[in-house]
Amino acid sequence: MDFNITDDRRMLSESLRRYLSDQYNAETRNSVAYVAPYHSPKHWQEMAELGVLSALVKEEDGGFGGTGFDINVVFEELGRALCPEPFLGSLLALQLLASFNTSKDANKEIAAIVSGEQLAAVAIYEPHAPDSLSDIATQATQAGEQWTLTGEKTAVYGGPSATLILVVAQTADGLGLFIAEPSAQVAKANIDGGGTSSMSFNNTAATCIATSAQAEIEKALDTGRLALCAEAVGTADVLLEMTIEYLKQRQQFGVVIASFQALQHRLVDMAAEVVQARSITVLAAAKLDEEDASRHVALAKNLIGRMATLVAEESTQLHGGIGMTWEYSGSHYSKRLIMLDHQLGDRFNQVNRLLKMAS
Amino acid sequence: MDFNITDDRRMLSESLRRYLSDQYNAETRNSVAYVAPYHSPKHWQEMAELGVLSALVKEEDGGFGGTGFDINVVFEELGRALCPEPFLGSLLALQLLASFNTSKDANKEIAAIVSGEQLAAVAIYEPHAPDSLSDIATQATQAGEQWTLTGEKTAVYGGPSATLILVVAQTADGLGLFIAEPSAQVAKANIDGGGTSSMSFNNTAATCIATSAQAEIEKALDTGRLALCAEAVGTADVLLEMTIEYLKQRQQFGVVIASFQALQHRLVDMAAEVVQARSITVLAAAKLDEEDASRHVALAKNLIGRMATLVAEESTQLHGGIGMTWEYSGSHYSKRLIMLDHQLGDRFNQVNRLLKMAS
Amino acid sequence: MDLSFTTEEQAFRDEVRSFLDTSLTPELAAKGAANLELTKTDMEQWHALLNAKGWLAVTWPVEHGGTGWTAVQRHIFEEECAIANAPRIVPFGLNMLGPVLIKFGSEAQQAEILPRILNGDDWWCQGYSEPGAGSDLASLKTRAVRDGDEYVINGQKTWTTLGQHADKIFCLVRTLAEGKPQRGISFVLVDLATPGIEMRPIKLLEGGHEVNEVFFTDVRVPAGNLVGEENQGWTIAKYLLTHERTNIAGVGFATRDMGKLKELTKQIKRNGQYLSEDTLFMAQVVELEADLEAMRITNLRMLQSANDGAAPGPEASMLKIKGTVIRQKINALYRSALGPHAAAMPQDAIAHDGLPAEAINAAATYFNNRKLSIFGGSNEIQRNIIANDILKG
Amino acid sequence: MDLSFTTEEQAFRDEVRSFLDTSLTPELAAKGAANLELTKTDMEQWHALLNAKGWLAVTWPVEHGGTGWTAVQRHIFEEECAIANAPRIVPFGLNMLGPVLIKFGSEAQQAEILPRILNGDDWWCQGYSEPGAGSDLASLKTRAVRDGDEYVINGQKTWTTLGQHADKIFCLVRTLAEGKPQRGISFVLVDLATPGIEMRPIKLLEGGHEVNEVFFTDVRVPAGNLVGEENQGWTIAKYLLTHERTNIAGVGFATRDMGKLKELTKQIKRNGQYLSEDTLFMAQVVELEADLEAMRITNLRMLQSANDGAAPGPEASMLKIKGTVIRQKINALYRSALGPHAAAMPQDAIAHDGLPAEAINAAATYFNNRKLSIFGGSNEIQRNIIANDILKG
Repeated sequence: MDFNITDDRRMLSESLRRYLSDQYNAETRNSVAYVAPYHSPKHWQEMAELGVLSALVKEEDGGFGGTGFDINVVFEELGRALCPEPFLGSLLALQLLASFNTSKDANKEIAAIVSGEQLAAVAIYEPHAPDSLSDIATQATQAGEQWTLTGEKTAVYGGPSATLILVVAQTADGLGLFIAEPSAQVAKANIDGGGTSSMSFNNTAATCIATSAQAEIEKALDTGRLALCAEAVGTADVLLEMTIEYLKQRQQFGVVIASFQALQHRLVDMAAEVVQARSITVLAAAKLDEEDASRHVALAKNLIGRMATLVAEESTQLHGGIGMTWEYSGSHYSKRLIMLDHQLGDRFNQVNRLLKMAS
Repeated sequence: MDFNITDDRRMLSESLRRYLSDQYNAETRNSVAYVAPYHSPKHWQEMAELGVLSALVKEEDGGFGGTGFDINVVFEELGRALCPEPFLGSLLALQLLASFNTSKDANKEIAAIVSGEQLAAVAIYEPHAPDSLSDIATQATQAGEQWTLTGEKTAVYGGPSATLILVVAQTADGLGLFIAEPSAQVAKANIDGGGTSSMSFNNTAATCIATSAQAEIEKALDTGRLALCAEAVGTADVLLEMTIEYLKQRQQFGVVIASFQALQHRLVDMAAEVVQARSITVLAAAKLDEEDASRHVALAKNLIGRMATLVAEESTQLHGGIGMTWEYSGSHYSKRLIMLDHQLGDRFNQVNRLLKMAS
Repeated sequence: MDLSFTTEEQAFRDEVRSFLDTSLTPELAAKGAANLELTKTDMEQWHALLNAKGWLAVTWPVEHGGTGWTAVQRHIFEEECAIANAPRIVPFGLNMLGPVLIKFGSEAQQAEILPRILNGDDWWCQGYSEPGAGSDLASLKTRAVRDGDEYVINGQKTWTTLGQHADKIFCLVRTLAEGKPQRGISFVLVDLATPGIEMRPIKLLEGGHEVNEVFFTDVRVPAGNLVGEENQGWTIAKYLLTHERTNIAGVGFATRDMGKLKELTKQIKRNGQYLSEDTLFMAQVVELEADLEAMRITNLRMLQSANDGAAPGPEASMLKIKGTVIRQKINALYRSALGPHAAAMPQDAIAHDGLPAEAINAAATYFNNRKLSIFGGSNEIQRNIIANDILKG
Repeated sequence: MDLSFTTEEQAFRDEVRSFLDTSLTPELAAKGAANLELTKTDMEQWHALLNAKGWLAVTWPVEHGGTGWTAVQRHIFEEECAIANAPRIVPFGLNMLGPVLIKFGSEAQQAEILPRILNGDDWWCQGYSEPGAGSDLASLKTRAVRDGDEYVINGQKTWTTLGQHADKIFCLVRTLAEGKPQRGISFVLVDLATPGIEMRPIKLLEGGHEVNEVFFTDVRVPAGNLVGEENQGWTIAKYLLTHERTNIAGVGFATRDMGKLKELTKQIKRNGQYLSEDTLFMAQVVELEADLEAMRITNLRMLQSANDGAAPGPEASMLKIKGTVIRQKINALYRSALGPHAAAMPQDAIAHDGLPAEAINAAATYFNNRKLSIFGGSNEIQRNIIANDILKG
């Protein structure tokens, strides 16, 4: 049993933290996070060179990381800095490509993503299938050698800046995986910082990666959920720290408000949940390549959803008005924590998944 | 709009409160509440003479009350005194008899119950149907003029002291209502003070009141749920008061513990829920004879279940060890509040009922 | 005990409904339904419609041009307006300054200012909070120094809601530096056109501009703009806080929002079924409905006490806490229902087939309404007030 | 990062399991499974079995007859014992007095008392709390006055767990009336057979007799029974509180209870289906499972810090809070699952077909375990400790 991270990961974590704090401060963040394509190519390239993307890929697939712990280290730092760059979409794409890494193409594509040359995203969810694979309506049709796709996709994380778009669509064999350019795209920052697309496919020509990819898609989603958990832990940790600092300096009634016991006890309850969130995320990371990964990821994302809501709402309340202003960076941390629960299945979606797994 | 109770009800409420406080103090209560048959005939008779039972019956059925507000007034007082007498079972029986008050028999039986001559209970639930009518397995069989019943009943409130037992059983027409003596009975105080029975019927001869009584049973259950809500309001009100008094006199660290802000705020949250519980109980009482009674009762019993748990657990915690001792009467108040949620469908059962009503 | 309204009250409700039916423009109602930001013109238009009907000053006595309504009538009016998606009455002139002037103002002030509020000649805003004086309002530092026939004001106010539309501001200012901090506060009226005033927007986390900072540098105000006596400001502020908080529970808004939430669950699909069939989600909804129904009655019970002449006590604080928490929970569930289609800021919502128009504002409304438990005396301050009352004696 | 136990630790776990398989009697395991009250003989029997194996004093170093186990080994042992439904080790002699004597006791005290604890010759109980000194332990009033070679003790202790079985009691007593209250406290050993001691049972709300009051009237105790220096008692008490709280999170108990809860949901029927198919109920269960799994890791993380030599800090307080709350919630759900068949007191349970044996104790266990968040430093005190740590500097 060893809860220390390896030297390699510590170095990555430290260099990423230093990079983000030097090069991606709150001002830069806000200027990137809310303006399409919600992505800074310069910073992206620099982080690729730092090895951030290859840390998300296993050695056998051409990276130098790819385990749950690697994902944790990277996303916790991204969360700490509230970094809006499209790492989530890239992670999902890298996972899926690695799952089908028998072809040279996939290998080449992984290398291109890791180097920062290509930017990838995965189109999974749809207007009427916002958090489940069971109702995907986008259809893949084969005519001779040529596949075409027709359907609507939403919640494509990293879509606005992606140069390579993987698409999940129905085939005769189940859910397949394709590469295609959308016929129309709307780019937004609806998860609060970081780009999301909705996309249309209308008899769009597509390259088929696999006609039956359900298990691999589920696996990629679990990996993405773990990444969101780690991101939330980083974000909550910083927000908690900011809240503590604020309570220690803010004076009312002639004393610092940190001296009010009712606020102290609420602060402690927040802190305890952040500790718990970190623990369950570590567990989910450790289990990521095991058979019961999905269960542990669902437990983690559920607890994270509850923690994120508690920490965000309590932090806002304990700050008072200042915690609601755009100018105070803590408000963006709480906003991000709230929106994060909406991604890849919220707290209740995880419960439903767990109940399905148990039955 | 008028939230004042009528003079008649105020008189009843005051005389019942005075009677219970003079004649049914904590010591008496504990000596009755935990020893079979969990009932004091002397006190029962005196309360019948006070008009407590006839207040539960409508004028057209021979009483002088019977509205939701009458039930509220009576059961709130019973709750305040933690009175273990079998009023809940009597209320259910009176309601059911009144529903079938076309025969002279029913009229006579109501009069006998109201006068204290007979003591009635209703056997509804079963080992595998603890809070729903949909799985009642007790069977009623007709041979010639004679009905017989076979099955197991549990959670018969007031069963241990009852002289008249109404039984719900399956007939060809649905759920029917019968009068029968059980072939075997186990008497306990499992709801904490007040008797409950489990009963067996084994080809037991029975008198048929109705072969199709589902709607009337549901209505009686709603009435019983309202009574439990009112009882909980009374119990919680007193427990809150006791908790406030304790915090004001208990000293630690050289000050009364009421001066600790964290405890103050928790006390306020308890108080707010008690206010809300009273409000929703008033609403359910007002709606009891209207079409949407069931919905309002379910909303009330749900909120009451949450309130009761909160007030009981917080009160125990705020008291510390003393709140866990048999000798301190507050502990019986919190115990009763916890067990009350188990009766006639708990918080979650009410949610399920509400979802069924809505769909 | 009788929970129904009297015949007169029911007739009044009908009258309000029919007024709203005929007078509330579809454009305003549509904006309200979608929780869209109202323009200054929108609000002025609504005020004018109400004023024409004589229903604008719901907290004023008849002799000053108000409705003279009972607490119950006000409740009915506010509930019907909320359900009809009518704009809120902007409270600063009508529900805050007006009652203060009627209670503490000179006859001259009443005669000059009250009609201008009714007619919409002046838009008032509030100068109470300061960067260092939020929950602890008495520690405010903005100074007003008497200089001949004038006060000279220096300092800074913040959280001034809709100040960007305002012509005038009423302020709490410090007129005495010594003694208990509550003692040296005065209530002063200031024309925003006076030299030395600068109003700066505060952008909120959901991107909206609703509140402002106001800076005062050597702002000279006629001494006649003082309301009441010098150093009587704290009494006036307390009067406002405890006596004129109409609609503190926001039952009407909560009812409207609950209706929208339930509507939404019939429009959103998850796992191949409508959200209205999702047990876990709907369990949250029905428990919240129970809380709301209870609060409706709690509110009526307290209105009755008010009608019966009881002094408003800690009950108002309890309503503030429950009312704001229930509204915030409804907002949270509405946001949560949208899953990945919720957008933190309206401009980032992605419209698609099956999403109702107001979904665009779901998360922004949630974020904006975090203010409900912070402003008007934070819920922590309310808990202190109630605890004081419970534990006294 | 590696969450699996080392090969040695895994081998140790296997050894514990096989010991439990062979040595834990079915009678004891059955009582544990049903949460039945254990007799004194039950507990002594279990202690003797452990002592024979050399596994009784899990917190003592080897030289005193202890196991010398690491924090991780203790955790594994405790978890396996809980899951196997083994009795708890009665902590007063073994996990409380023992470590105190090893740290502060004289060689004579160690030589005399420690073997008697191991052999079961003495059953110790604890005299800390008093009616007026609960959370505020330093305010204790029981006086010990030196009189020649003896101390004369007068006063009252309370919440003395299992005192009815005990031969001896270790007490915190006041030996100095002046100065800071913490200064004048001493740690003294008392034979319960000494004249002037009366032990009275305290009946708890679920009907059980687990705790007692102890009255001291002119009780004369040899001065040699003082542990450490006079007036060093507070240091000793704090040592006990912060250094020897093994198993504070109770992960093993929680795991066992969670297993029973999930088992129960497959046995109880509601609405024609097993509770395990009830979405609302099972949602509570799985969220609690998430909390428990998280706490399991939190506990291991803190054990590792302890193994690595870090001083126990506010983490122990956090584990106390989360651990007790999670166990209480599991108890609450178990109770709640039984619907109207739950009984506040065991003797009032109504057995029927389909109810497992331990259902009889469901509500009593729930009520009894309300103590978890009260004793050993209430959760409010723990929050104060953590807040102090978080906010310092």
